[in-house]
Amino acid sequence: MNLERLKQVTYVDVTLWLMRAAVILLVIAGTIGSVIKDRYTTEQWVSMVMFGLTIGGIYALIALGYTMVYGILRLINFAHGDIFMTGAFTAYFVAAPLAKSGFLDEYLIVGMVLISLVAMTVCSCIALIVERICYRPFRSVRSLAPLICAIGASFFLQHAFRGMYGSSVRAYPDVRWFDVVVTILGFNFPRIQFVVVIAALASMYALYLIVHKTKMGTAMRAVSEDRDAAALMGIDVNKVIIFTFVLGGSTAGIGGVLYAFVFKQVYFFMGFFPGIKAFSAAVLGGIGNVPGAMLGGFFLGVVESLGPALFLDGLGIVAPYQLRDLIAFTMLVMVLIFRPQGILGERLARQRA
Amino acid sequence: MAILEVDNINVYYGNIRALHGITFNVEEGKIITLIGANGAGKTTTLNSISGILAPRQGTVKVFGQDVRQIMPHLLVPKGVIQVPEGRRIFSRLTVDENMAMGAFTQLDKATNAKNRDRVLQMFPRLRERLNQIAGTLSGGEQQMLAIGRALMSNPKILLLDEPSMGLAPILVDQVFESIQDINKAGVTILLVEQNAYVALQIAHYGYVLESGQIVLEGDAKTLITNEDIRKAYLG
Amino acid sequence: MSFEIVASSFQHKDIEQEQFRRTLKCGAIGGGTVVALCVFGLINQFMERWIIENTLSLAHATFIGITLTVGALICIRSPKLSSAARIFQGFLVGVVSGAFLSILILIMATFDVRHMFVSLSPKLLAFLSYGFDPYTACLVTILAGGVLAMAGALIRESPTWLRKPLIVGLATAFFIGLFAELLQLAMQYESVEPIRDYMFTWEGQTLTGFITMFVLGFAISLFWVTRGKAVMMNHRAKSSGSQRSIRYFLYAIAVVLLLLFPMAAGSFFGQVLMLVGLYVLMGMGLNLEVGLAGLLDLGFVAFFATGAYAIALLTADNEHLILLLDRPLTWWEALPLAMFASLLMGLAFGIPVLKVRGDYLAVATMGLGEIIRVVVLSDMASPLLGGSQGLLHIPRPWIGNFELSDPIHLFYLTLISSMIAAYFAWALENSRLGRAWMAIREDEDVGQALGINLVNVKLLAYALGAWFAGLAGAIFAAMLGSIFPHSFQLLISINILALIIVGGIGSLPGVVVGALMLIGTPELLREFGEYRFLAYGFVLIVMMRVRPLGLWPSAVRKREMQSAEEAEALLRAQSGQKA
Amino acid sequence: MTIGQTLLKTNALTKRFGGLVAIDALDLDVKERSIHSIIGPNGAGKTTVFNCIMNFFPIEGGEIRLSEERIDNMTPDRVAYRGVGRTYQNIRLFKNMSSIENILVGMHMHLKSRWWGAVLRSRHSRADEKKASEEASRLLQYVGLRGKGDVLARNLPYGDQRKLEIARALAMKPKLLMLDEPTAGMNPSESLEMVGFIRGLRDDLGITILLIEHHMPVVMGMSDIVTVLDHGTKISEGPPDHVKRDKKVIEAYLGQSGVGHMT
Amino acid sequence: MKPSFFLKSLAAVSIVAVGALASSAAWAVKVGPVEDPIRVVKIAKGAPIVIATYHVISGADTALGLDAQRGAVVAADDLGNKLVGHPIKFMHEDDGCNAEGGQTAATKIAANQQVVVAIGGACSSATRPAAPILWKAGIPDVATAASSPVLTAPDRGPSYDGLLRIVYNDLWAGREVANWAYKVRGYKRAATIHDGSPYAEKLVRVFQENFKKLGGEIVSDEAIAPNDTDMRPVLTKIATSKPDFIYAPTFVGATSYLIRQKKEIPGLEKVALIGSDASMGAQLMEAAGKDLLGFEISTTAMEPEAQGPGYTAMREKYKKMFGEYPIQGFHGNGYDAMMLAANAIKKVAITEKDGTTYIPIKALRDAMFATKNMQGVTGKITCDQYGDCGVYNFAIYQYTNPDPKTLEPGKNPKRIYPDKF
Repeated sequence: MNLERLKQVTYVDVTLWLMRAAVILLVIAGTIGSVIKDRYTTEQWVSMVMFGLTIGGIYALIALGYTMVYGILRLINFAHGDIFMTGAFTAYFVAAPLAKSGFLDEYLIVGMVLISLVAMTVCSCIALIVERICYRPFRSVRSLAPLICAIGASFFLQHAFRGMYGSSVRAYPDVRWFDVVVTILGFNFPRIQFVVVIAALASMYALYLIVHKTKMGTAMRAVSEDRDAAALMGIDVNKVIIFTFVLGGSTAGIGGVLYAFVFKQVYFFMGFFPGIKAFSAAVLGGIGNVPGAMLGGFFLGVVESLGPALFLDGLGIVAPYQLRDLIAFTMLVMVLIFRPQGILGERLARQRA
Repeated sequence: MAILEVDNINVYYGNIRALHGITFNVEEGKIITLIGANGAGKTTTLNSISGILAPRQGTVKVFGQDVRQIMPHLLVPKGVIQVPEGRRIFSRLTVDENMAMGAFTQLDKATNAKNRDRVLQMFPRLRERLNQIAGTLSGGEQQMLAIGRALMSNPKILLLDEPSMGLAPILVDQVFESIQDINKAGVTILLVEQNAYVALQIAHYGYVLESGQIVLEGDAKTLITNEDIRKAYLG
Repeated sequence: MSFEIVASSFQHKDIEQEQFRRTLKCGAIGGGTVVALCVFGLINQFMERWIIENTLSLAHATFIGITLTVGALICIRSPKLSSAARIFQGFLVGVVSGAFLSILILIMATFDVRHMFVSLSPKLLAFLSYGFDPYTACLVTILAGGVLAMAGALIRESPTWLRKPLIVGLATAFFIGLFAELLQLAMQYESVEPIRDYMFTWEGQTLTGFITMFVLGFAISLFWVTRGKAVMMNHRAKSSGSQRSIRYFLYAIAVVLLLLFPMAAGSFFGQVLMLVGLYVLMGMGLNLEVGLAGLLDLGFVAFFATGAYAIALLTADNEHLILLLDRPLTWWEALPLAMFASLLMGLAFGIPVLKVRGDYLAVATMGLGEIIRVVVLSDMASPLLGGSQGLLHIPRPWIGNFELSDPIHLFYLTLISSMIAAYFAWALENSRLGRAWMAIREDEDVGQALGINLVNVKLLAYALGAWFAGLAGAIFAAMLGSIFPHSFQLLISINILALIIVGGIGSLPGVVVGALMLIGTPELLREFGEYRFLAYGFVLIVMMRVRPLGLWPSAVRKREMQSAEEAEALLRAQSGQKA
Repeated sequence: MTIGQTLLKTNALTKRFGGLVAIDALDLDVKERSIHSIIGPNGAGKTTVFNCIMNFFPIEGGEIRLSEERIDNMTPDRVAYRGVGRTYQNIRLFKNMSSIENILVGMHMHLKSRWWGAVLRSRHSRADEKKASEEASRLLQYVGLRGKGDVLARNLPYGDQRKLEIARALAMKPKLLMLDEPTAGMNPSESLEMVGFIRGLRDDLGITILLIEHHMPVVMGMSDIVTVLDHGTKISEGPPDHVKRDKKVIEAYLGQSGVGHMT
Repeated sequence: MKPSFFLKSLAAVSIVAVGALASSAAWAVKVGPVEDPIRVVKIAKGAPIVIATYHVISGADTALGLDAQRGAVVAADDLGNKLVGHPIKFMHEDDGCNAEGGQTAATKIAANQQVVVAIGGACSSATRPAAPILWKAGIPDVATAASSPVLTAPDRGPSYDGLLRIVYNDLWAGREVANWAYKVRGYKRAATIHDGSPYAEKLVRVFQENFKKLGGEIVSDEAIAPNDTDMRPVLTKIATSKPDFIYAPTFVGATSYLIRQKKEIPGLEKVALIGSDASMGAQLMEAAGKDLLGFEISTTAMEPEAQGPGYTAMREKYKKMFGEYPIQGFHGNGYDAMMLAANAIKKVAITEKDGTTYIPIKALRDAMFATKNMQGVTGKITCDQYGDCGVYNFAIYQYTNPDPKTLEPGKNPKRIYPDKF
């Protein structure tokens, strides 16, 4: 019986198997190599994981926007990365005076809430405009138009903001409290990293509650599953979609502020690559799946952070950090090829008639 | 009293005419059925009533008000709800959440609780499965959920689209019994069915649709004995 | 569409209130656009560009154009009013628009907002206020807005024979002024020098030139509006055979002009057309993948890069030369090898993503394309591929003793290649393979169940598409003489995909139109470089909104859509939205 | 009519979706030149059987043989090459292609022209194309769609779409034709016509027919063998008369009311 | 007509035509009173003198090119927007920082025979194909930030005869840093980081070569992606190799991330990070914040006494004109490129009584190449025979105050090497 099965194996299968084997082998060989080289101390490994979680948390927050919009419209919101930029960039003009006047150091929480609110509002508004212009007109027509339209919106946003706020890099203010190094279990971390991870987790938990425990959230899931039936139940589909975009915009806004406080600078092109990475994270976790986006974000962050040191360095590849994007994209492609439903995938395997 | 008046509606899909001047009334408290083969225009008629399709000509009035002036999702709080063809339950939501979606426009908590009890009483099977993911229900249970979900909106008129579709005959009987019960509780029902035999058995009055036109109407009792119908639809 | 009935019946409310809201909305659109242009910094640039030298800058023209448009717009939007009322309403709209700009002027005059909005410079303020103090400036702006919008309304309300020529005349003069510099570039011949000097100075169009152009546009349009009908009737009256021969004659003239144009217009136009040609070539390739086989590909640039790098490695005389060769190949010798390399790259892309569908496919191919780019740029591959320092000294192709060195020569090479690609696409579309592609585009499972070997058919699409991209890459390398990884960004893939969609997916003339629109036009407006992508994005959005099928949809798609209107109606209906 | 030996045979065919058993150890034996029907309530796994035979997804257990050859691990196109054609419950035509193009796609595997042939317009490939389109026209005529070759499939009336789908399957020259609810949505007279047509396929062309159907009169009227499925298991099998009287069938499927109007 | 005769006559005509063309090319061009072997630009009275620029002014590298372009505009403003009696008119083109962009921009400039001189190429990859096209059309080109050695290599070929540059050659910069680090500071173990840009990579390579030659060791040779924001992993890796210092000639964005994140890496607290002038300026100060303290850059000397005294004034003018302080380090180069061209034009232009000006290009080119000791805002500019006009008075600066307002080359950042010139 096995023999008969073997007869059906094609060169495609062989290639795919070889690919998979090659990636796994490289990962294993690289890991062994790194372990043998023993270049890094435990503390360094731990801090790399922590960096990964920090950036991963931000990826996750952006990824939520992609995932929710995809879930409800079955469309990739290509402009989402730039929406993320708009909030962080605009919030700079609140953060800078706040910091300068000493308000931010004095009343950190109030200040942060204020800054986040500005970012969330701006992101939500821009998200709504994008929805209105690029998605609503094409909502029920299956075509590539919204994709192109969103790409157009992405260009437009970038360069409109460049024209508006200038092409220079704006530096986010330093906040004393964030930069304090704390020691946990003998490992040292700057406080901001915890703040980001906790804030990301908290936002995501809040989002989880909204999606799963509120009526609007349930309606969101209902619309994402069957828009027509939802409309027949008296659910205002437009409102639900707007709600989704606002939610996605808000999380992107929070992500933007956190990003800005971690990396301390914003500029008009900053949204593009985090956008692509976050999208990869969303796919990784299983697009359309809220906890998946979370998981995918953290996973991507950690792998990106550890990858060059763990896999590539061990293989003796020169300048491995230049290839960080390679790891992210390889992971994306491998997931799409071998597990298109993502890490979490569809919870309910159901055949649709 | 006619609480639903459909007056000479014409519906087009692009340039293709789907309905040719359909006119009928639905009396309060009755079960009215539209029967006809696939593609005869039954679902189109139903969609025009629930407002998700707009007729090019003609009017649909619910409680005397023109449907075209009401956004479709605002029709539900007015007491008109449609159970779509093929059940269309939200299969990834739990049974309870599905029912909550039916009550989406129903803001009053007390009414909600009452409706929920009523539905669960009518379909005790659903009570056992409240927290189950709806996609894992059997076909019959799904149909019950679809009807139960619609009832959560406290409707005055229930538009049922092919409730027998895809159900084993043995389940069809059960579902139709429930429909009769709902009607007895005071809900007007407009039933669209391909399975003319079962539909006419519970209906008060029936219309026969063919290629977008009403070709025959009459008391259900008379229709069921009509020779043409017997030959055409009952085999 | 039947929904409009529904939507309009909603507006049962007080008509006056409705009218008021409409006026406000139109005014806000106009005013908002103007303010946005100021804030984005476009006006700063437009100020520098004269439409009429030292008299009317592009910035003025933009303001005037927008105000005229909103004035006309409100007339179109309020069909129920009387003509006089509409014109008055035009005035109101202009006032509202002007008010928006006034607020901006006041803000700029009162606060220093430049640390936030860098474009709101004193120069802009000076421009906006015409040397008046801010308050007077506001008044003037509002009044001017009102008058201009009223003029717009007037134009809209005037009879067709007057309106059309007026618009055409203004547009002609405007565009001649806008492209003054380019036109001068194309007029560098002694014989046309007098015309050139009459029409233009290097600052822009002369006033006399503007007026001449306006009159010319007006006259031609007037003739067309009044007599054109008769001409058309005359034409229609002819037999279909002679009509066709006239059409073919016109086509032939167009083709000949196209062939001669770059030679006549000079090397810059040659260069632009060359780039357009390259994108057409790649578009033809991608069209096989996306248009026919429905395989969305955002990593197409990788094939292009493969062709270019293969040529560079095989022909360039430097340390990166592939070791097996004892001498560098000529471009022609290397061409088949480069195309073959791209074809292999197509297969290497195709095999892993065979089972990936739809949007996911776009993302997967984008990922693969990025992987290629990262690798090419990396230190890891730099001993072979030159890393960021690129590969230099790529020879140009020779035909006998003639070196194809000028962009114009290469343009003809590109043109021929594109024509071959177009022929391929056309021939394949109506073949067994083309049908199989269309079938899997429509329904992969069913196609497979009918005996179509998905693997072979899809791989063929990738391979053939990549083949043409490789050809484009080879020409590209020859054109530049040196290649750098920065030329192979994701943006290229996006551009190609966008151009075939904007042109009309699956349509061969659409590829050309799309490339002219998205590659050619931005090149012509190169000096607005900073804002090129702003405009590009804007155009993409507008194009998709106005013509979602593209500028020149394929016959099949048009057929589809006409008959699919009902499907669309149904879908839209089912999604439960009315407005 | 002569019913021959086994053409298609499934042995303990099992298919699961997640935890759900869609088909449970099903043995099916379709004889050559027979009309074999599968009936059963919705969700009984009828269409799944078709999808398994076509190998749209891998099966979890058992085997499928066509003329003794294992086909359960072949890709659908190879199954098609072995001579299995099918139609779909919810018509799946290539809606944006014309009728004739639909049929030509059906002929795909019998055409020999290659892409370079098409590009070079070789004599061979042109001749091949010409022959194919002639044959396609003949097929259209056979199913009663004469003159509708250039109509887009989506613009055909419902009944014609069904016919076109069958024509497309016939273009594959199948040994086994699997029809999924061919009379769905038809009125009785159309159904009757379809019965005659299907019989003709078997009698004139010698094609074996495997059929899923809900219309009892159709099923009982023309089937040689009827298999009744419920929850993925076979609860009864045999000639129509036998099945009709089977208690298990009545209980699980037909119900009391059903029996009444079955005949 | 016999074909042979036809062919013969055709051949004859072609020979005559080609001969005429060839001889016309060899002969000098004479326009008005001026004669020049290449071409002469004639500017009518009141007509503008057209200066073309091409830089990257779109996409991710916008700041780099826009900065240089704005520098040139400021210079024109300083000239009163007038040159030899004619208003200056700019023709700004975008090269997208890639080869095909450079080529297209250059072709467009070349097509306009009114263009006297081109300023630009902020990216070597764009300048490389652009310069020959410009020179073929008789337009000299002054590059502003394209520092790749190949552009001014002795074997660059005649097609680059018209190319000069107001920016140092990477070869010098890399060599000087290596020398200083090894000999002055006594560093033996170096780590390098580049960002995949041609500029940074070349600098790093040259540095490595020289450092090794001197006897130093490259303990870590790393690269990052230009869009990277998270430098901690790469810094962690560098930390494991225990370098004496890190050489990172990256651009503002990446450098500020490196500066900020370096202090979080155990083992690197004390290790010096040395950048290049790609990360000079207020932009970096704003981006890096207080962590900037102690950050050193290797660059050409920037104090007023070392370079032009006009720098500070120029910077203020920049801010006034564009609403922001210089966004990159190459505005001075743009400024000086414009000034160099302007000076040469002043030298060679011949204005007739009727107000018509003639500019002979060969003479212009030679005048530009002959520039000596011109006082620019980047220093005293002297060109060599291969067009290298960049000033490179090697110096090391250290930032002493993170407030962008305190930027004052010499004080902040403070020059720490050499003590005096």
